[in-house]
Amino acid sequence: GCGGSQQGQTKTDQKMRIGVVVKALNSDYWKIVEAGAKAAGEKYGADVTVLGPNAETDVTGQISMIEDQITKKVNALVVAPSQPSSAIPVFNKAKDAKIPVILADTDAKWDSKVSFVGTGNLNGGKLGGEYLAKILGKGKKVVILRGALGDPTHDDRANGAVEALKAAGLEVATIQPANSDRAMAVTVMENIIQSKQEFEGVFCTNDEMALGALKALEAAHINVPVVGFDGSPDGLTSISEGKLNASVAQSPYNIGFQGVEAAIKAAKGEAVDKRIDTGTEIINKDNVKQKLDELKKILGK
Amino acid sequence: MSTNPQALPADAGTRKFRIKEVLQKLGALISLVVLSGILTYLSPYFLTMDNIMNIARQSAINSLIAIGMLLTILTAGIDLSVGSVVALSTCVMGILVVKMGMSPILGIIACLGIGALVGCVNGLTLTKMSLPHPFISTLGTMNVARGLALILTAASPISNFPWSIQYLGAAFWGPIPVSFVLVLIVYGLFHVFLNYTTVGRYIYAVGGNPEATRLSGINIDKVLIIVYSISGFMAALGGLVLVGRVNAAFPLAGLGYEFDAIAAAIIGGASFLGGEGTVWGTLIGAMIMAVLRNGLNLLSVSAEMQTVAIGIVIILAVYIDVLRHKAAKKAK
Amino acid sequence: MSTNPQALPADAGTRKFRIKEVLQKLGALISLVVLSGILTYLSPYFLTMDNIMNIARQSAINSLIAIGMLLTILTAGIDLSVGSVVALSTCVMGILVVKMGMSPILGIIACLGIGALVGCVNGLTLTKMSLPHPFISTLGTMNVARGLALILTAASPISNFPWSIQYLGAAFWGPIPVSFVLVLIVYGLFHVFLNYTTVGRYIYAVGGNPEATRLSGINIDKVLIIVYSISGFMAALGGLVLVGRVNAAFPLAGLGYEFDAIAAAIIGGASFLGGEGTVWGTLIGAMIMAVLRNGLNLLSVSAEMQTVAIGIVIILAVYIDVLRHKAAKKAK
Amino acid sequence: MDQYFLSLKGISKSFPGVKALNNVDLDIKAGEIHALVGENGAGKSTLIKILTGAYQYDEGEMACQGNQVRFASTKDSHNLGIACIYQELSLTPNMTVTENIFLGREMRIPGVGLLDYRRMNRIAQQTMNDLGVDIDATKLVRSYGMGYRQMVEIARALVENAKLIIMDEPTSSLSEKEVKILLENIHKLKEKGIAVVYISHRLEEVLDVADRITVMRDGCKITTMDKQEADQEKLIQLMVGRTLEEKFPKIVAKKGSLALRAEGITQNDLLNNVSFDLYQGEVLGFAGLVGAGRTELARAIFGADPIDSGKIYIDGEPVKINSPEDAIRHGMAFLTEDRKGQGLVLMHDIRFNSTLSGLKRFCTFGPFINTKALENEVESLIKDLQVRPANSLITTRLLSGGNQQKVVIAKWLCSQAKIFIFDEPTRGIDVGAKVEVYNLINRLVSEGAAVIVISSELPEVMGISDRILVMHDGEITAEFAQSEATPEKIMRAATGGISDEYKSASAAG
Ligand SMILES: Nc1ncnc2c1ncn2[C@@H]1O[C@H](COP(=O)(O)OP(=O)(O)OP(=O)(O)O)[C@@H](O)[C@H]1O
Ligand SMILES: Nc1ncnc2c1ncn2[C@@H]1O[C@H](COP(=O)(O)OP(=O)(O)OP(=O)(O)O)[C@@H](O)[C@H]1O
Ligand SMILES: [Mg+2]
Ligand SMILES: [Mg+2]
Repeated sequence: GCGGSQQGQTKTDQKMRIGVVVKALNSDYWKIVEAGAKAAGEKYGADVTVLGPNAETDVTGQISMIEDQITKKVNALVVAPSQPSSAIPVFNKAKDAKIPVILADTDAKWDSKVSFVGTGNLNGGKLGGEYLAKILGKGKKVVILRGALGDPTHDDRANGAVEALKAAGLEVATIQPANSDRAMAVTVMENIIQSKQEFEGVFCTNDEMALGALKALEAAHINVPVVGFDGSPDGLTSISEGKLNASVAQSPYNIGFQGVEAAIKAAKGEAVDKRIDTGTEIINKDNVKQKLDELKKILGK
Repeated sequence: MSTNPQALPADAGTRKFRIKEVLQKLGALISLVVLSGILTYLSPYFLTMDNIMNIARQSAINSLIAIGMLLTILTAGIDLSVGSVVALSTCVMGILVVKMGMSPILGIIACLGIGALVGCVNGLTLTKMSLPHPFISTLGTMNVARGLALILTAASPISNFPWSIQYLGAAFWGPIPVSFVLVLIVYGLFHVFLNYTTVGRYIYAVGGNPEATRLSGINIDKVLIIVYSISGFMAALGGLVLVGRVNAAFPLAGLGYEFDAIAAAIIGGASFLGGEGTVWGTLIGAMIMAVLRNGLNLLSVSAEMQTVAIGIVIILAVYIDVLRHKAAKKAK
Repeated sequence: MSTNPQALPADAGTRKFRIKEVLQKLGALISLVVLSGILTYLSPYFLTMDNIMNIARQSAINSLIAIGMLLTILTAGIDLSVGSVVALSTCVMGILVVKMGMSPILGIIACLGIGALVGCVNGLTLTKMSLPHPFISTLGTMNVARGLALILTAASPISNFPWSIQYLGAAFWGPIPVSFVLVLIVYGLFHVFLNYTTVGRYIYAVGGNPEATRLSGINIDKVLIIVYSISGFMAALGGLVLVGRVNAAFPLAGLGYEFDAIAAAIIGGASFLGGEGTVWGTLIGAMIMAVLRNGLNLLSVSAEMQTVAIGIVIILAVYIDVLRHKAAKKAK
Repeated sequence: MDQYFLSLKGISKSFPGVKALNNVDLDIKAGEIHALVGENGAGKSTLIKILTGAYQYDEGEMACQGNQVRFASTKDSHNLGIACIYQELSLTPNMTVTENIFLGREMRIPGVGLLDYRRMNRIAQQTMNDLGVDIDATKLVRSYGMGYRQMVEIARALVENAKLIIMDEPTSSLSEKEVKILLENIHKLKEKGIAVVYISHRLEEVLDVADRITVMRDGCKITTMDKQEADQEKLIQLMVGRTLEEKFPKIVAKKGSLALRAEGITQNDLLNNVSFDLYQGEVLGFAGLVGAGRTELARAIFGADPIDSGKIYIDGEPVKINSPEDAIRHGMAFLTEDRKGQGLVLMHDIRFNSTLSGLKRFCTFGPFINTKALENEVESLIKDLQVRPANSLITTRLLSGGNQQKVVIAKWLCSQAKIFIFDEPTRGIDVGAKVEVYNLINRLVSEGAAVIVISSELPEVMGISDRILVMHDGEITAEFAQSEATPEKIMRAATGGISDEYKSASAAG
């Protein structure tokens, strides 16, 4: 708090610059992360730039963005690496340039990171699996729709869910990719229904796919719980209408906000916790109202 | 008259020739039949009424976009922007109708209008700026339209469209999806357009020999602008069906649709060198793509293997057509 | 002999004409200079040694892939599989070297070999199966190679490559990235290959008029197989640099690289109709793409606006070339 | 004033580096047949492209029936009743004959607005029948050879209700019979009061058909004269600025050993059991009507198309020729009749094209091309063949038709073959250059090469061949030594008249 503002005053004309590089800026989730990051920048009087490539799968594009931030000699970096192991060389470059790096949303096995802010997708997937297990019970079968194969975010979410479901004695009927796309999820779900596979629940690694799957299930008059991921505005609305059963929500706003907060601290040379847990929770009909209100406040609309 | 000018038999009219003609027109049909046969054998669920309607519905969006793509391919061009047009046109419609409460009819008009407009821009940049190839102009608008869709929606989807907008993509007449009826009507219209109107024939002429076409006093630029406008329009129509299907417009809609549309046209016998390709071939091409995806899902093929299988089937589908052509030539 | 046969002035030889010739060859150079000028004005970080080396490094992978793509475009073809080849070849190398402990040299050979092999398969399916257009064969292998990469790696990345493998992509000679030196050497070799060897000239001939080329006694199939093998090889080389850059091989590597490579070649003056395009133009095309992305990042342009800007600049870059051509024609 | 349908005054047109037209005046009376002659590159095609609005002139003025006009596109000229057959065939091969004939002026069903294929097909077929060619109007243009395509172009111009029809070398790939029909048709047009501008390098035709003749040279109009004032010598003198000593400078070379033997070449319906021998130092002429299968035979021998049966011997040895590559390896060269579609890579320069087939010869160091040697060779070829402009770095697309033909010839000279097959080698070449080509053929045979010449111009086949084979309907129907050949005999064989005689004779021999 105090020390920070003092240092800020010593270089009044030289505002602190924080570079935030996320996986992409093409979804609600990252937009909320951006909102959080910007809010933190405003609060602490730092200049926060949020960048992200076109798609979460554009690994090299993201690395170039980080490099370009290093070129700009930002005071600290907050990065949500889309392919953690691939980003390590560029992290080392940042370290050489004496730029502290905070990892947000997705962790990487890199010893020199200042901190990891978030909960991790694996844990989120586990939470979703456990929730389904709880409402379905032992021996039931679950269909999983996931994002593009090889996309680490969705690998983690799917793996976490599978782990939890198996641990609770449930079965995974099939895992099919629907590339995080609502329309493709409809098609894939239609075909799964058509193949007369038995299942009592559906887990999707993001809300878009969950809403698509829901659409196909509704059309076939199949009423099974569908659990999504991300707690997106559309997902929450659907939950409040009693359609989507639940969504696993990390706190994107907090990830952005606390990520930048940690970055500012690190840039000032203050100590930062190695691990900042932003919390993950299940949103269902019980708490959806409150979450929707929070979300509206965050998005300020 | 025949859709595929190449397939015109020397003495049409006799019964036997008609069948041959149809076979020649619809070369890809054999691939489709073979593929369906295999899938029927492998999965008991494939050849059910339910599933056929499934496929009809699933192929509708690509079919609509592919017919526009066919026109561009006939002129030896390409339209990479179709996927982005799907996103932009539907997102604008979403904003107008859902967020601003405009009437659904006006929303639909806006959606289709934006599609045609982006297409028109493609045509104009191609012709008036003398860009060397539509790859450039449409790659440009592909990026611009996607960016605009993201900006306008602030990257979040728009749901809860009125039923009148969802109708095309969601409604059924009995067991038959309206979207499939739409596809058949559209394809019928395009058949007439391409074969029985001057502009339709000029499209083939431009692809066959642009210089000769120009010297025949035909305004090539006008033809191209019409072609790209239609392609944009059809992409928006595909978008409209998509909105009905998922009851949402979202800025990432249509990612990669250009590949599916191009593949449909080419599998259906269109040539990148221009001037060759048929309406019905394209429909079959779109069907092959849909049947393939559907079948692999039904068989619960693992996702990785699906990717591999799609690659192999695309090649084989076209190869069967090549073999058929060769056999037909020998038989003569 | 000239790289771009069309651009030759009526009386080459005098000093003045040489400069003109160079300008004509490297039409895209003007776009690059204009773009760099604007960025220098807008961002103090742009024209720094550090950043120039940044751009050199960031453009390296696309440059390597684009030169292979250029060859396919010169033959009026296309290679959609390059992105998947990047993934497959590097993943196999990862498995061999990191997981199975094979020597790095053998790993590199395997990587490049697999690239050439997939390319060769592209060429063979195209020619021996008489597929109508490489769009089909390479769309097929694009899917197959991606699927195989996913299967082989069980969809997870492979890290911790030995330094010898990382060298090309990660090492520096002084301030200069080795990858950029590699690009310059490769481009020099390709310049010689395309202009001073028979096969190189045949590549231009095949694209310009395949029938005339065949009747001139040239084995078109052989030329095409060589072209696609080289394209695959270059994609694998690009992959090798990528592995050095990120110290990892991953099955989703190279997604969408085909668009960037094609755009580089086309911005650099290559024509989809075949027979036209230059080595150095392609390098400049790749530079334009890299400078654009870099500049927009430096200016902290938002992602959506970047998408829009890239779309517009792609069109403008080519348009400037068109205008220059027109002006050159008038001036004569 | 009104006596001129079209009049041009002081027309100039420049292309980068060339002044194609320089202050040209031209008047065309209504209903006259006006011939345009001149060397290759004289500017004839450019002039008529200005007439149709395909090009725009830089200076000058143009009037149609007394009204000042300026054509922005071919549409404008078409609206005034000007139709044109361009020198380089301009058909769309992926469409039917009917569609090509009506391209840009389709007929529609009244009231409905859709295309009226019935009516168009009927008219097209009728026109083709009137022209006496066996063409199915509903077939694709792609399935017909050059001669037929030329007839389709002619039909295209006839179908229109034009007031002026321009024909740029309409007969360059036609044989005697078709030419005759065409000339008859032109006379009919004249009777209907339609003016015709006629461009040809075949001066006999010009003198036969024209009312007035305009001679051009180097982009300038030299003179316009009435037919009565003109004769061949005078025209040649005006065109090339000198007289030609001999139109067919024939030398008889020493006949060597058997160079090529074709035995029973059969291909679908196109070729039926064709056999012949070709000796070193011999020029073997092939005569026949359009569609006789001469081109098919050449392509089959050269490996360009697969054959069903038959054997080929070179220097007495049986050889397998499955591709042009094989043929070239065995020392063959094949100059195709379609220079644009099968001869040239139009976007590339003269140097590129003329060395394409012989490129390996210049590799002195591994696979690398010795550029210096290549340049020298190209320069000397350009000089030998009088290619104009004599700049090896000019894109071949920009050359005049005749000069393009010379580049294709250069390509095969450069390949240093032993057996040459020339399909219509002088197509579109001016009289002066023709003599050069004949001299060249003489040089080849005197150096021991064997040459096949396929030509639709009877005087040419008779003038330069040692032996003449006549084809009809995919078969060889007669063989003549140069001394015994007469136009009548050849025509009779070409229409299938004496095939039986030949068959029994060759069976006996
Ligand atoms: N588009 C063009 N660009 C540049 N030069 C051209 C172009 N068209 C023609 N030329 C040049 O103009 C001159 C006249 O050509 P044109 O085709 O009119 O000759 P021509 O009299 O028809 O010859 P030919 O008898 O060989 O057909 C030639 O030198 C030719 O190279
Ligand atoms: N690509 C083709 N496919 C089918 N038939 C063809 C093809 N090309 C030519 N023909 C037919 O082959 C026969 C021989 O034609 P071709 O043009 O070779 O004769 P030609 O004696 O060389 O006459 P021309 O003077 O027209 O060249 C004709 O009946 C023609 O219609
Ligand atoms: Mg001419
Ligand atoms: Mg012929």
